[in-house]
Amino acid sequence: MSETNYLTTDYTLRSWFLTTDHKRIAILYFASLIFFFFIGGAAATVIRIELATPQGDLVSSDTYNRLFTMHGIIMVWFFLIPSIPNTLGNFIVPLMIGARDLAFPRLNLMSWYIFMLGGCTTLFAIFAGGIDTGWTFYTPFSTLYSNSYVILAAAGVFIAGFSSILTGLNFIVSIHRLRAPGLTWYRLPLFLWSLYATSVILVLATPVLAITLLLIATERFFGVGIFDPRIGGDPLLFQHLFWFYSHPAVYIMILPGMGVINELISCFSRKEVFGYKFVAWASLAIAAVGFLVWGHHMFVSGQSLVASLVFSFMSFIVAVPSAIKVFNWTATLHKGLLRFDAPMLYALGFIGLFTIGGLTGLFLACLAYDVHATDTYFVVAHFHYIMVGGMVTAYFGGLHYWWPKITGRLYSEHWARAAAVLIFFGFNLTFFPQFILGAEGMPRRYHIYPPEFQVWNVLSSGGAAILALAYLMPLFYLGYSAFFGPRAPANPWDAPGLEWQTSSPPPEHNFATQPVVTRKPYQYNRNFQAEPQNA
Amino acid sequence: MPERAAFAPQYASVPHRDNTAELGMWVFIATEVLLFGGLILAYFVYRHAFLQGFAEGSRHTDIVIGTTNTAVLLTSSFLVAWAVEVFSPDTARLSAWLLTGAACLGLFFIVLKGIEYSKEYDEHLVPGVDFQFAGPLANGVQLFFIFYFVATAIHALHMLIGICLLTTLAAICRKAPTARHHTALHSAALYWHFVDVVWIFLFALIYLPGRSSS
Amino acid sequence: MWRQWIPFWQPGLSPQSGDVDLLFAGLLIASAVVLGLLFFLLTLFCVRYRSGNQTDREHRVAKSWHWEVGWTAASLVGFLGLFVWGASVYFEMYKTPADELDVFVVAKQWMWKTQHPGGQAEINALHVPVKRPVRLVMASQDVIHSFFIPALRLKHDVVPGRYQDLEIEVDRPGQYHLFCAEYCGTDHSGMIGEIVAMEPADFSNWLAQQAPSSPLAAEGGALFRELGCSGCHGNGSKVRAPPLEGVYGRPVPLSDGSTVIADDKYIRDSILLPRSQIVASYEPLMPSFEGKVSEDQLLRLVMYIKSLAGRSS
Amino acid sequence: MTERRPPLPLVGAWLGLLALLALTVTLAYVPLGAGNAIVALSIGTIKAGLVAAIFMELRHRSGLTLVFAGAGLFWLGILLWLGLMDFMTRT
Repeated sequence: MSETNYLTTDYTLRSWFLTTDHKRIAILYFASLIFFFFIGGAAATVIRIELATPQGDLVSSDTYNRLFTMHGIIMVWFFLIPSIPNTLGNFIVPLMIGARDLAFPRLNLMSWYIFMLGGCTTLFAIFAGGIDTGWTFYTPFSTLYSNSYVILAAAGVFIAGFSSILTGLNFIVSIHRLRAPGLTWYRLPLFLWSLYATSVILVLATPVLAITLLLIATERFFGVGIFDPRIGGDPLLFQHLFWFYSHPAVYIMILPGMGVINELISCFSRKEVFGYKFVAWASLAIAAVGFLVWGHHMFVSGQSLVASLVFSFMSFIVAVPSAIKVFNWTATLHKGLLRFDAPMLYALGFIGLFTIGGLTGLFLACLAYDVHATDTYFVVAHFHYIMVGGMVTAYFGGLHYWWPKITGRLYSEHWARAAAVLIFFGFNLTFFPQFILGAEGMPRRYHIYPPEFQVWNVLSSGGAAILALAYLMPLFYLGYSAFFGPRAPANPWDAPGLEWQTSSPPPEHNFATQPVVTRKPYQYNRNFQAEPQNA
Repeated sequence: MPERAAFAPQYASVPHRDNTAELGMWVFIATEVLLFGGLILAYFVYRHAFLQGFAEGSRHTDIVIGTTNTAVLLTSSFLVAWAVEVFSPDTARLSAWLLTGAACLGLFFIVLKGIEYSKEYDEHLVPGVDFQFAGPLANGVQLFFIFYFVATAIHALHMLIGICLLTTLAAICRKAPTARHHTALHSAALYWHFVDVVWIFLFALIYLPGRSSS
Repeated sequence: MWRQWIPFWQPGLSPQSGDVDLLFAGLLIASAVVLGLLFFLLTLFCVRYRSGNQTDREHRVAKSWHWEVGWTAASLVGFLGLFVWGASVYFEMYKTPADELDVFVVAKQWMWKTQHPGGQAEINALHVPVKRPVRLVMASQDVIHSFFIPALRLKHDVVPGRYQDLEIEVDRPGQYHLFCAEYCGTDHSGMIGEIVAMEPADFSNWLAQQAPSSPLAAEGGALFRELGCSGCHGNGSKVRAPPLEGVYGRPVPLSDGSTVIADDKYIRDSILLPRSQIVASYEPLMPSFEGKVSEDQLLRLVMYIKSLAGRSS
Repeated sequence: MTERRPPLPLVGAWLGLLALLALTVTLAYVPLGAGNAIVALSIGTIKAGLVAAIFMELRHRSGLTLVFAGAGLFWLGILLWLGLMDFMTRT
């Protein structure tokens, strides 16, 4: 290679662990997240094996409770929330806005260290004996009754929260201040709009989680009961505070996925995203209205009727912008020149799975049906359709799409397509039966269950086995390609975005000369060839 | 590597860097607002449920110390604002003195807070450590004091961080201030003022209720 | 009838659960229509516009106000319709019917304890007569539990520190699952029981056959004397305390000028937090019984005071 | 010659803040019923506004900074509004 790129500037460990290059930090995050993903996945595997039979014959109830708690905490805070923003986002945002780095590179590195500190604290809590409160930390169980490492696990999540905040802050400021000349707001790729919306939530919701966890830890440590019913405290206050963060956190997890899908759909249809402004503003609408719906987790908790009505109403409203996005993606395909490379397969899978997840969300927003469905497997199936079917699928799609840019190598298209198809089938087999289980009334977090639910559980466990294998496949073919794959050209997909106009992998400061943007994103000419944003 | 540029490569100019930093600081402050926001919600929820208890709890706080501390903090904020306003290489000594003064006032605040804590400890008003309060309002008073200690402790932690920042900046001003320290000073000042604003509200929520009745 | 066409689907067994099932079917149909349309379009576009296929790709459209406004409005109207439907059924479910049978439910890690007014106690089971509304008064001894009967499409959390009412009515005799739906610790999945619905005659027989324990109100009366309540609230005591005869269900004037209805919650609160709501023209003298009485004892006291409702003071 | 004295607005704001502090403490002892809480919080808001506008120099800032400063408050409003709604409307 004649020129050096960000991977070849320096090979020392120091150059990686003290780097302020957003691309290298993205790689650090990527490696950490794979680690956490497989830990959380391992817990899920044991859970699914256990649930293949109605009796509790593999692990004890205490172990089972620790397993699903660990699965939830690791997957939510140490995989899903940082997944797309901190890996793909970190790598792509400065390239997409034509900047040499994020606004605060050292803060970016610090955020990774904070994240790792939080992750290690949580892992320590898990391996020291575990935590059995569920990822929701509901009081008074977590504060007065649980005999597990609640404070330590909460501390881990608390610490990781600061990493979220710093990432969000960095993205917001970078997108405001570091855009290349000519890159107006309506010329931003939609991935950036969705990451901007995500960052708003990260910055404004995470601190509420921080203070809530702090109150939990204080209550547990000092025995003062701010949520303790015995001195007049209200456990529902905890739930309000918790869901003020945790419902918007769902949008933290899905919005970046939606952002990726825009890039994929447009590139592989060789067409502009239909209704650009609607899709862009829909992201911000989801971020804003997403803050007004948290009480739909509490319809049967004893909150007031008025509150339930308002929250149910808002929950229906927040579904509108999501619907807008799905319709616009579908319309984008119209009269395109569709190529079904692996990223596109993931994108199409995302649309289907996300729509099922979104529609079943309406069931749960619907007051009378939620009374039956809440806290059953219906909820489990619903949010896995959004989180795994939506977010993880989009993450894999984005990863395949930008892989040549990140590593400078091409992966095996055959293996990638096979994995995409297998993931799609494994996923549906795992989680669709859970809708039926939930509708029939099987509560969630059950270690032992009545035998009539077994058929669907066996199907689900079988699907989980396929899904687990399918998730392992990319580890091998992507891992192989990173070292031995053929060299990638700068723009293997012939896409118009700024990130494709620099070499693969990009040089240390991204662009040899400052790009000047002259047109809207996603432009293709009559012959379906990309028209670069900066030409 | 060539010698360090005056600003990092992602910026176009010094002012570009400076106002980017200021924007970042404002985002951070928005985050902090919500951090205290969770506590404020808890406060209003319990005050709504235990109106009398909260008034009673408030009467057990020391309004003299509370008011003095508010005045101290407002004054230190004024000194910091003054230091930012006059900052330039040839008035560095004045800035250094003003920042030192502000940091000292901050320390004074912490000391008074400590005295107040120890008084409350003597009166058995520290939930979780030593809380004894007889009578019908005990629950409300206990919830009030939980809020009081959590909120003021988090605020005091912010104060300590702020004092460290101001002291460091004062030392820099004394030695070799350059134009780029103006950004750092400006950001630190924003943070200090924000801590001041938080206290203004905590003061109104903690010390003032229930004073007009017994 | 339509419910039988859905495989694996057990129809709901209460007057309201039919409405919930209908709502569920409505949601399913609406979702199926949307999904069907979406999958049809996706498949159509994927086949017709695949890169190998020669087809008309001229006049590509990048945006259209008509379509955007169209599908935004359509989703909004559809969603609002579902909201109104769901909310109206919800109101129906939580309406309080007259003439109810009271049953007390105490949840604790990890069992359901139910208690009939006659004193018959059950663990992890609840016998009820069919076609008769039963009001459950639920309390939790420790953490949050959730009382869930899938066959009735009904659940409600039981939060420690307060009473929670829940009305149930079963249409057909049989045995149905009772689950705890809110995660409550180690044996959460073992906190399950049975709802046994019986014909009214069978139910009376069953009640009669149970171990003859004294009625709750009577036990409450004994507690009332044991705990010393009667020392002040009893007739002819020297301390001036509000008489409790005829209080239940009536409005009580409070010292701050407001009035409350003396229901279960009020009585419970008055025992645990006596000075939070002082009856007008009385001194706040009563000590708190917080931590001195269990939920089981509390509900007996409440029953006792309730049994005084008929008497005049 | 560089200006060393504090600019007039700063001094004015400082004195104003101290005066408001005295006012709010005095008014806290005047029985106004529920009005006491409203007075205390209103004066607190005015004081916070003074600090933000003058010490934090928001009065010289562009719309974007104002939006950022206001965003935190706006979302705090959401938290308080919807959070309190439940507790205020319980029966």
